[in-house]
Amino acid sequence: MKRTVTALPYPARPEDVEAALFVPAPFDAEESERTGYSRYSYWRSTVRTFLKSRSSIVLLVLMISFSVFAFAYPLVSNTDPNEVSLELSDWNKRPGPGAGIFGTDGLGRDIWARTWYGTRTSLTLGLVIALFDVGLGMFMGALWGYVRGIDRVMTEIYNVLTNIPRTVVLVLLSYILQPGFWTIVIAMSSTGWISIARFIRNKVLTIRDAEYNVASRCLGTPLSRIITMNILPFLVSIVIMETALTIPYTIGVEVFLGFIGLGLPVKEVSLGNLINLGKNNFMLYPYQLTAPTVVLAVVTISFYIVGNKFADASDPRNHV
Amino acid sequence: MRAYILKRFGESLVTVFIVIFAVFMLMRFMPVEGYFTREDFTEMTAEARQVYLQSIGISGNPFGQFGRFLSGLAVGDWGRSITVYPKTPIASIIAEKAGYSLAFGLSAIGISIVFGLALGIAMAQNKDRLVDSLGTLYVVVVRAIPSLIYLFLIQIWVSGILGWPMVFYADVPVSWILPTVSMALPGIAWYAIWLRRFMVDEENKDYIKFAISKGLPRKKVMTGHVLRNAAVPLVQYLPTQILLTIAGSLIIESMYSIPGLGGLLVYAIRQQDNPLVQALVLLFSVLGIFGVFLGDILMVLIDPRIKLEGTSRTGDHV
Amino acid sequence: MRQKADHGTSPDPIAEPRGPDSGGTLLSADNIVIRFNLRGRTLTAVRRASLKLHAGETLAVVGESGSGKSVLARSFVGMLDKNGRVDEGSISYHGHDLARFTAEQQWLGIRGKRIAMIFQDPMTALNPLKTVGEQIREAAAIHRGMDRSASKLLALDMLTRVGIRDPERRYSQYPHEFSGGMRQRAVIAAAIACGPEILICDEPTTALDVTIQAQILDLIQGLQRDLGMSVLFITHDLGVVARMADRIAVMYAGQVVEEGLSREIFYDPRHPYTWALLASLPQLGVKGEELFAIRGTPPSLFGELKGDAFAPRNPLALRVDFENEPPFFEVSPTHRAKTWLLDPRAPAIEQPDTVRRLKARIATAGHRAGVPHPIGQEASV
Amino acid sequence: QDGGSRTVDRYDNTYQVEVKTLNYFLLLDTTAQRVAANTQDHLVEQDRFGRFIPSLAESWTPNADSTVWTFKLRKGQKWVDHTGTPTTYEITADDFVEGFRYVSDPANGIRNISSVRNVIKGLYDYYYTLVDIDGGKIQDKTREAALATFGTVGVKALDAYTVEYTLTQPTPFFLSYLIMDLFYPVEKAFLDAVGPANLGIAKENMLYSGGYYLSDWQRDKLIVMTRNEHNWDKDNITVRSINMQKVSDPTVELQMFMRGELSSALLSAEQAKALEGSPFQDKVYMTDLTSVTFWWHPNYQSPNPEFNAFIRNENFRKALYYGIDHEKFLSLDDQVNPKGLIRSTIIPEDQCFDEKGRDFTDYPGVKEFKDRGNPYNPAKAREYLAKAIAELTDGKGSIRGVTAGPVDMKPIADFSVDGKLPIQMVYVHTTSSKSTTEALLFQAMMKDTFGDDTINVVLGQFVDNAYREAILPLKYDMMWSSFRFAYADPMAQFGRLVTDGGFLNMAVDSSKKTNTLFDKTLYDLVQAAAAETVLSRRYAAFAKVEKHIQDKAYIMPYRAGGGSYTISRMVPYTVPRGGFGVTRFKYKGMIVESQPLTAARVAELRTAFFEEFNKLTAK
Amino acid sequence: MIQEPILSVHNLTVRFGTGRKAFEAVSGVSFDLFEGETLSLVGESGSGKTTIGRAIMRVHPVSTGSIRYRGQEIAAAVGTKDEKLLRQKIQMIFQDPMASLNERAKIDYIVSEGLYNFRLFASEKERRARVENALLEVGLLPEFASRFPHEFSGGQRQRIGIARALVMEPEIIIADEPISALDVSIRAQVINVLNRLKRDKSLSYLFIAHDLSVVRFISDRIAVIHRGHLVELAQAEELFSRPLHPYTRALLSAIPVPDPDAEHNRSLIVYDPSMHRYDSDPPAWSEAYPGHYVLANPAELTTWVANATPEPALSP
Ligand SMILES: Nc1ncnc2c1ncn2[C@@H]1O[C@H](COP(=O)(O)OP(=O)(O)OP(=O)(O)O)[C@@H](O)[C@H]1O
Ligand SMILES: Nc1ncnc2c1ncn2[C@@H]1O[C@H](COP(=O)(O)OP(=O)(O)OP(=O)(O)O)[C@@H](O)[C@H]1O
Ligand SMILES: [Mg+2]
Ligand SMILES: [Mg+2]
Repeated sequence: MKRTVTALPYPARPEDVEAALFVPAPFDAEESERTGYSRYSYWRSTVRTFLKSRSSIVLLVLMISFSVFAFAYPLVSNTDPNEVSLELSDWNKRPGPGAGIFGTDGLGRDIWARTWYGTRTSLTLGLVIALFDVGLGMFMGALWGYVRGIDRVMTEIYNVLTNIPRTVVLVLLSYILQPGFWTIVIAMSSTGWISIARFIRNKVLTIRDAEYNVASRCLGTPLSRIITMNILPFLVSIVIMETALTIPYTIGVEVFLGFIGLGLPVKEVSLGNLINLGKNNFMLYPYQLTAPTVVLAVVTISFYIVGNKFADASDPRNHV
Repeated sequence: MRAYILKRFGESLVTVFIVIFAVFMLMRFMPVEGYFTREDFTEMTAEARQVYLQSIGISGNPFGQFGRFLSGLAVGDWGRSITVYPKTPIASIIAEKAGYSLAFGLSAIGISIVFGLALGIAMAQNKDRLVDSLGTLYVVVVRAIPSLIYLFLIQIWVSGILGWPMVFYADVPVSWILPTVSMALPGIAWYAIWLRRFMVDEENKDYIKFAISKGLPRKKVMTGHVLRNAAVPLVQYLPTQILLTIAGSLIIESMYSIPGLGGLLVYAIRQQDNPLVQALVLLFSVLGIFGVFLGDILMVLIDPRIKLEGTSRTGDHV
Repeated sequence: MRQKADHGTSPDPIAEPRGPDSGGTLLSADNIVIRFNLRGRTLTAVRRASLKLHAGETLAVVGESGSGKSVLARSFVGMLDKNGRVDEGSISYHGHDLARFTAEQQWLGIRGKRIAMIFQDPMTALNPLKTVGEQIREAAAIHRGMDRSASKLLALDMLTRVGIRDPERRYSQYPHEFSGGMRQRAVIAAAIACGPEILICDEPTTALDVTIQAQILDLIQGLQRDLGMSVLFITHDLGVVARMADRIAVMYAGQVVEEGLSREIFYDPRHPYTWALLASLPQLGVKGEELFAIRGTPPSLFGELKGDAFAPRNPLALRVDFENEPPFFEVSPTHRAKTWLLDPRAPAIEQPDTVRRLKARIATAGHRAGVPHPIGQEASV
Repeated sequence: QDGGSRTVDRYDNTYQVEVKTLNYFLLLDTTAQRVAANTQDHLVEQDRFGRFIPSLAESWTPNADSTVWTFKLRKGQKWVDHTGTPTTYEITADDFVEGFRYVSDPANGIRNISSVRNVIKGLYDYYYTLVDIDGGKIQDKTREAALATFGTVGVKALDAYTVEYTLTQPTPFFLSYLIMDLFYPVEKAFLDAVGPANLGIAKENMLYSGGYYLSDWQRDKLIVMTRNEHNWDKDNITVRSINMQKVSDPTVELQMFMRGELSSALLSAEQAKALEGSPFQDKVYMTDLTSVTFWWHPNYQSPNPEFNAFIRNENFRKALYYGIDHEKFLSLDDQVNPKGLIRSTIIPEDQCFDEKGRDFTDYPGVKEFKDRGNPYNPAKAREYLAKAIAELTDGKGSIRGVTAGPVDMKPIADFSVDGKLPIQMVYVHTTSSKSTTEALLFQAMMKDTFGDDTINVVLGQFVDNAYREAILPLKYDMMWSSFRFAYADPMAQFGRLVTDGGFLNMAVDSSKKTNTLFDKTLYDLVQAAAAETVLSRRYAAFAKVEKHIQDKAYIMPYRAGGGSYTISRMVPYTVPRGGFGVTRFKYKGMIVESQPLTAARVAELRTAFFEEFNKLTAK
Repeated sequence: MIQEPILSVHNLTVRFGTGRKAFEAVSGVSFDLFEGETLSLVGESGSGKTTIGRAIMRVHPVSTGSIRYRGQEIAAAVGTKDEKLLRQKIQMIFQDPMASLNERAKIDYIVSEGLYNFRLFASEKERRARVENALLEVGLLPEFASRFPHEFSGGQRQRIGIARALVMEPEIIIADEPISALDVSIRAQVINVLNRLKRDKSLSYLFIAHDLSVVRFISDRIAVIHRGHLVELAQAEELFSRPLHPYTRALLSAIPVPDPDAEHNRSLIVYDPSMHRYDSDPPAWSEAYPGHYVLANPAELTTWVANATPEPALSP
C-alpha cells in the first residue's frame, strides 16, 4: 500500500501575497495546545500492524472459521462421530459418495464428523489449558515480579518444576486420576504455568520500577490496583499471544501423549486420537491420517502464526 | 569467581535434591499392585507379595527407603531395575543406552547448530524477503505441526524414496542419517528463529548504528557485531542441550528402533520400576540443572558485562 | 587473517579530495524533504530544509524536540531509519549528490571516513561485547587500510588524544568498565580515528553532567581546531550553542527558519520562534516574574502544514502566516530568516524586550571564576 | 519356482515389546521365550507333530503309576558360552537339580512355580517354609537351614547322567511340564560365579545348552542367535543365525518386509487387505490356531450394584452369551473367514489327547460346544434378558435390592446408578487402538441386540496394567483376556479359573475375604476331576466341568489364538509343534526360502501336514 | 522569629543492598524546607538526589536519620490516617514525562489516581470537576481527560504529571528534575506553571536538578550534593555570588551561558576530591556566613572564606 505524497509546495513569492493579510491575527491559546499531537492508539496500531500482512489476515480468517466451524458443526450436524457400523462394508470406506467427505474408519465411523468433533475437543483442551496456564502464570508471575521477597522461593520452585520430567507428572496423574480431559489439563497446567509465570515475571521486572509505578506508589495506590491498572494492561498482548501459542502446543502434546498411550481415552474423539489411529493405518488407508492432519495443520499453523504475528504487532517498536 | 561457582554449584545441588526427593515420594503414591504382573498377582499369596515387595525394597518407611537410596548413591550404587529389566544393574542399563542417545543427540545438535545458524543468518540478512519467508515457513511447520506426524512421514516416504533402511542398524551408516536429521529438525528451527530474532534486535541497537556510522561494511557489521552479539544468548543454552541429549528422543528412538534412553523413563514409570525411575529422574535433573549451571558459568566467561560478586570492580570515573 | 584481506578495499567514490568549493562550502543540503512511513501514514519530518556547512566551521542546529535536526543530519550519512527516505532535494558533497545514493556500497567511502557521526547516548553507542580499543581500531583498519598493529597504534593515539589516561590498559577494557564521560570520549575517538572532514555531533552531551559536558565540549572544540574538521553540532541547549557555534541554524517543524552567524542569531534574531526560544531562557528571566514561554505544542507532522508552521503558537502572528508559507528574507549576507515579519508590508513588530536585553543581561548577571583549563586533559572527579 | 526354494542362512524377524530379561527361568515375554527355547534344551522336546522326543535326555521311564520319572542323559554335552565355544562344564544331571533348586527358592522370584508347586513332591513345603522365613513368620529356623532341606524335594541326580523326579500323584502327562521354563538346567559353578541375581541379564551371564547361543544382545534393539556347532542335534539346526530386531510399529514392520529386510511379518487384517493388488497379494496366508484362548469374563464381585445383581443371574449371562455376534466381532481380525477363528471351548482342541489319542474336546459335553461355533442368536438373547429382567426387577424397571448411588470405579470409571433399567455395565479395555476398537464394537453390538433401554455399556479404559488398575481392585464388569494353555492337562485352565483369585472368584481359601464360593457343584466337580489319574477318566470328569461352566455361561470363550495373517519366507510345518511350554518358539529344522511363500503353496503344505498328523494321532 | 520548617531532614542515610554489596547512596544529609520556599538540590548524576526525594516520599526505606513533616516523624512506618494525610500533602513530580505516565490509562484516571486511593471526593461529579480544574490550572484543556498519554507532547505530559500532584492539594512537592528531559522552549512553560502554583497555593518545593541556570531562577535556597553528601547550602544568589566549596565552584564554572561572547572566554574549574585531607581532619557541616553552610574541615573553611569573592565576579 504505497501512499502517494504530493510534492511540497514552494513558499509563496512575496509579491503574490495580498497585502491585506499583513495584519496581526488573534491568538487562540486553546488551539495552540490542540494542534500538535497525533492520535496514536496502542490497540488501533496493534490491529493495524497486524492487518498489514496479508498472510496474517488469511490465517486469522482460517483460524476463526475453523474454530467456529468446529464448535458449530456438532450443533448443526446429526452425524454421530462415534456411530459404529455393524455392516462390514461400511468399514474403511475411502472418501467419496456414500462414504462422507473424509471417508470412514475401521469401524465405519464418519471421519469428517470425527475430525470436527475432534477439532472441537482439541481446541477446548488447548483453550482450557491455555486459560489455566496463562491465568495462573499471569497471576503468579505478576506477584513473583512485583513482590521481591518471594523471588528466591519462586525461582527454586521454577527450578524444581522445570526439572521434573513432565512425563513423570503425566503418568503419575493418570494413575491417580481417571485418564481423560481433566487429567491432561491438570498435568499440563501443573507444570506449564511456571514458564509463563517466569516470562511474566521478567516482563514485570522491567516495568515494575518504571517511573509511573513509582508514581503510583507515591500516591499510595494499593498493590492490587497497581497490578490491575499498571501492570496487567501491559501484559494483555502477551496473554493473547501466549494463549494463541499454547493451543497448537497442547494439540501437539495431546498427539504425543496418544503416542505413548497416555492421551485422551481412545473412545473420545480428539485430533490426537484421530492422528494416532490414522497413523496406524497410514500405509493402508492414508486418507485416515491425511484428512485430519490437514485440518490439524491448518488449525495449529493458523494459531501459531496468528499468535506470533500478534506478538509482533503488539510490540510498539513495530508500530511503524 | 570461584566463590560464585561454588555458590551456584551449591544451589544446583539443592535443586537436584528437591527434585529427586519429590519424585521419590510421588512414586510412593503409586499402588503396590503395580509391581506385579497380572499372572503374578493371581499366583502369589498375600505373603508372597509382601516377600516380593520387600525383596525389591518397596515396603517400609519411605524416608528410610530414601535414605538407603541416597547412601547407595554415595557409594556409586544406582541399584537394580526391578520390573523393566529385572535385576539388571541400572548403571549398566544407562551406560549401554546413553551411548546411543548421546551419539545421535550430539550429531543432531551439530547439524542443528550449523544449519540453524546458517538459516537464521540468511533469514535475518534477508528480512522480509523470500529466504525469510521460506525459513519462516519451515520454522512454522516444524513448530506448529505435531512432530509425530512429519517425523512419521519422513520415515515412511523419505526412506522409501532414497531406498534407505527404515530402522537404524548400527552397521549400516546410511541408516543413521534419517534419525539424526529428524532429530535435528526442531533444533534447526530453534536456532534459526532465535538467531534471527536476536540479530534483528541487535540491528536496532545504537551501537550497531554507530558501527555502521563508522563506515564498516555491512558484512563486517554483521559478522563482527550483530552475529557475535546475537549468538551470545544462545550459547547459554548449549550445555543444557548437550547434556540433555543423553536423555534421548522418545519418538525418534522408538520409530527408528534406536536402543537409546528415550522411552525408558516413560516405560519405567508405567512399569513402576521405582529404582529405575529414580535413577533416571536423578540423571535427567542433574543434567538439566547442571546444564543451566554450566550455561551460567559460560555466560560469565563470554559476556564481559556480567559482573560477579567477589570480583573487584574496575571502571574508574572520568 | 580476514582482517588483512579487507584492507583498503572500501571503495572511495571521491578519488581526489578537492577541498572546500568556491564559497568555502563543504556540504550543502538544498530543499531536503524527508518522509517517514509511520503506522500507515506519512510523516514529513523535514520540509525543504536547506543548510550549508563551510569548511572548518562549527554549525549548530538548534530547535525544538522533533523539529527534524537529527533526521536531517542522519541523511548526510545515509543512516535514516528503514522507513524513511529523502524524497526531494539534494545534498552535494564533493560533487556527489548524497541524496541520490541508493546502494550501501556508495556510502562506504563517505560514511565514517569523511563524514563521521557521534550520537547522543554514549551508554549505548559502544558494543558491550567488544573491547573499546577494538571498536576504535576496526574503523581505522578499514578506512586507512592498516594492519592490526598499525591500527592499534592509531587507536591508542586516539585514546590519548581524547584525554583518556593509561590508554594501553583502557584499550583492552570493555565499555561497561568506562564511565559515561569516558565512553563519550571513546565514541569520539572512534569517530575521529579516520580523520573525517565533517563530524556530526547529535546532542553529544545531553546525557552527561554539566561538569563532564563542559569537558567534552572543550574536547570537541580542541579536536576541531587540531584536525581542521567542520562540525555540525545538534543541540537544543542554547548555552552549548553559544559556546560551540560559529554559525547557527534554527529549525522548527522540519524547516530551517533562521540561519546566521552565532552573534547574529543571539544578538539580532529575526524569527519569532528564535525570539521565543531565547526569551524563554531562565537566565533571562526575572526572579519572581513570569518567564517568557512558548505557548501550545508543536504541530503534527502528519499531513500538510498551511502557512507558517509556528503561527498557531505565535501571539505575534499575522494573518498571512496562517495562509502562506513565508520565504526567506535576507537580513545580511550571512543571516536570513523565514518570516513574513521581514516583509516590508508587515507591521513593524519589535523583538521582545527580553531578547533585546540579552547581551546586557548576561553581561551583568554572568559569573565567572576559575583558571584556564587545558584542553583534552582528563579531569577526574 | 526353483529360485524361491533356496534355503538361506539367516532368519530375520522382529519383536515388538522389549525383552526384559533373558533369564531362562523367568520368561516374562514371548521374545524371551523365543530366545530360551532356542538357546537352551530341556530333557525332552517335541517334534514337528508335537510328539515328545529325546533332547538332552536320551531316554526316560516313568514308574508304573507315573509318579516317579527317571531320565538318562546324553553324555559328553558341553555348555557353550556366548562365543559358541564349549566350556569345561559338561551338562550333567546335577545341572537339572541345580536348575530346580534355583526356581524353588522364592528369593529368585520365579513366577511360574505355582504350576508345579503341587506336582513335585516336597516342593510345597520347601517353598513355603522359605517364604515364611523371608516373611518373618518363621523365626526359629534360618534360611540356610531351610535351604539345606532341598533333599526333600523330589528332584534328584541319581548319578551324573540320571535325573529322577518324584511326583505327588500319578501324572501321565508329566512330560508336558518338562518343557516349561522351570525345568531348564544350570551349571552351578557358573551360576555361583556370576551370582544368582545376574543370571541372564547379559549374554555373558549365561551358558547355552541349546541349538543356538546368544551371540549378540543389545537391549531394545537386537538379539542374534547363532547356531551352536557343538549341540547334539546340530544337523537339525538348519538356519545358521536368527536375527531379531526390535520394531514397535507394525506399519514399519510390513514396510521392512516388503523391502526385503525381514524374513517374515505378521499382518493385521487391514494390512492384509491393503496388500490386495500388490505383488504380495497371493503370498498372504493365515497362521494356524494356537492353544491360547480368548474369552470375555464378567466380574462376579463388581462394585457396580446393578451389574452385580444381574451377573449372578443365569439368564442374564446367557443373554450376554447369545447377544454378541462372535463372527462379526472376529471380522476385525479376519474379514474373509472370521468363523475360522472362533473357539467356543475352554480347553483348546488338539492339545490334550487321552491314552487312546482322543482329543479332550471330542468328549461328550465339550464337543457340543466345539461344534456349535458362533452362539449368536439375538432373539434368544432378548428372551433370556427378558427373563432375567422379569426375575430381577419389580416390573417397573427398578432392580430389586439395588439402591441408587454413585459407583466409584476410579480410575477406570466413575458414575452413578439409579437402580433402574438400563443396567450399567462397565466394559474395560486398554488404550491401544485395537483394544478400543473391540470395545466400541462390543458396545455397538450390545446396543444392536438389546437396544439402549436395557443394557448400557460404559467403556472404561486402563492405562497400562490390567491387573493393577482393573482386575485386582475389581473395577470392571466385563473384559476380555486370554489364557495360554500351560501344560497338557485341563487343570491348567480350570485351575486358574476356579482357584483362589481365579476369575470366577470361587475361592475356598477361608483367609481370603473375597470368599464367595457361589457354585459348590462346580467346585466339587473340579476336585473330583483333579483326583482322577487315568487320562480318559480324568478327561471325562473334566468334560463335566467344562459343560457345567458353559451351561451356566460363567465365562464366554470366543477366539483361538493364532490365526493371524502373515507373509513369510519360512516354510511352515518344518519346526517343532506344540501348544504349551516353549515348543512353539523353536526354530529347529526351520527352512527359510529366499522368496515369500505363496498362499497356495502353504495351503498344500497344510493339507499334506494334517494328513500325516492325523495318521499319527489316530493311533 | 524563626519559622518552623514544614519538612525537616536530619542526618538522613540511605543504603542499598546488604553485606559486601551494600552501597551508601545518601550519607548523613540534613536540611530544612520552609513553607512556601523552593529548595533546590543540585549535583551530578548518581549523587543521591532522587534517592533523597524518594526517601521523603517513603518509597525507599531510610537506613538512619529522621524526616519530619510539621514536626512529625515520617521516616518510619506511620498509621493509616497519617498515611492518608502524608500521601496527600507530599507529592512528587517526575523527571521523564514519557515514563512517568501509565500509557494504558486515560488522563482522567492518571490524574485522579490519588483521589481514588483515599476516596477524596464525595461524588463522581466532584471528582471530575477536580480533574478538570487541575488540568486547567496547568494550562491544559479539560477535554484531554479522555485521552491517553501518548497523544501528548513532552511538555503537555509533564504538565499532566503536575496536575496529578496538584489534584491532591499538596503542601510539599518533590520535583525530581521535572524539566531536564524537556527541551528549552517547553521548559519555560513548566517553570511558569510551577512558579505560579507556588505563589497561588503557597506550596513548598524540593526541586531536584542538575541544571544550575534553571535552579538559580526558580530557587530560594540551593543545596549542592556530591556523592551522597551535602557539600554546600545557601540562598540562591548567595551561592552564585559566593560559592565556597570547590565542587560548587566547579559546577558553576561549567554552566554554559547562552551568550557567544561570554562563552568564548569561559574557563572551566575541575574539582578533584583528592584535594581534601579528611582522614586526618574530618569535615563538619559549618555555617560560613549566616544561612550559608558548607561541608569543610576548619582549615578548609578558613581558606575558602578567605578566597571568596564578596561581590559577583564580572564577566570578562
Ligand atoms: N524512524 C522514524 N519513523 C518515524 N518518524 C520518525 C523516525 N525518526 C524520526 N521521526 C520523526 O521525525 C521527526 C523529527 O525527528 P528528529 O529526531 O529529527 O527530531 P530532533 O529535532 O532531533 O528532536 P530531538 O531534539 O528530540 O532529538 C519527529 O517527529 C520524529 O518523530
Ligand atoms: N534501588 C537501588 N538499589 C541500589 N542502588 C541504587 C538504587 N537506587 C539508586 N541507587 C544508587 O544510588 C545512587 C544515587 O542514585 P540517585 O538516583 O539518587 O542519583 P541522582 O542524583 O538522582 O542521579 P540522576 O541525576 O542520574 O538522577 C546511584 O549510585 C544509584 O546507582
Ligand atoms: Mg535528535
Ligand atoms: Mg535522579
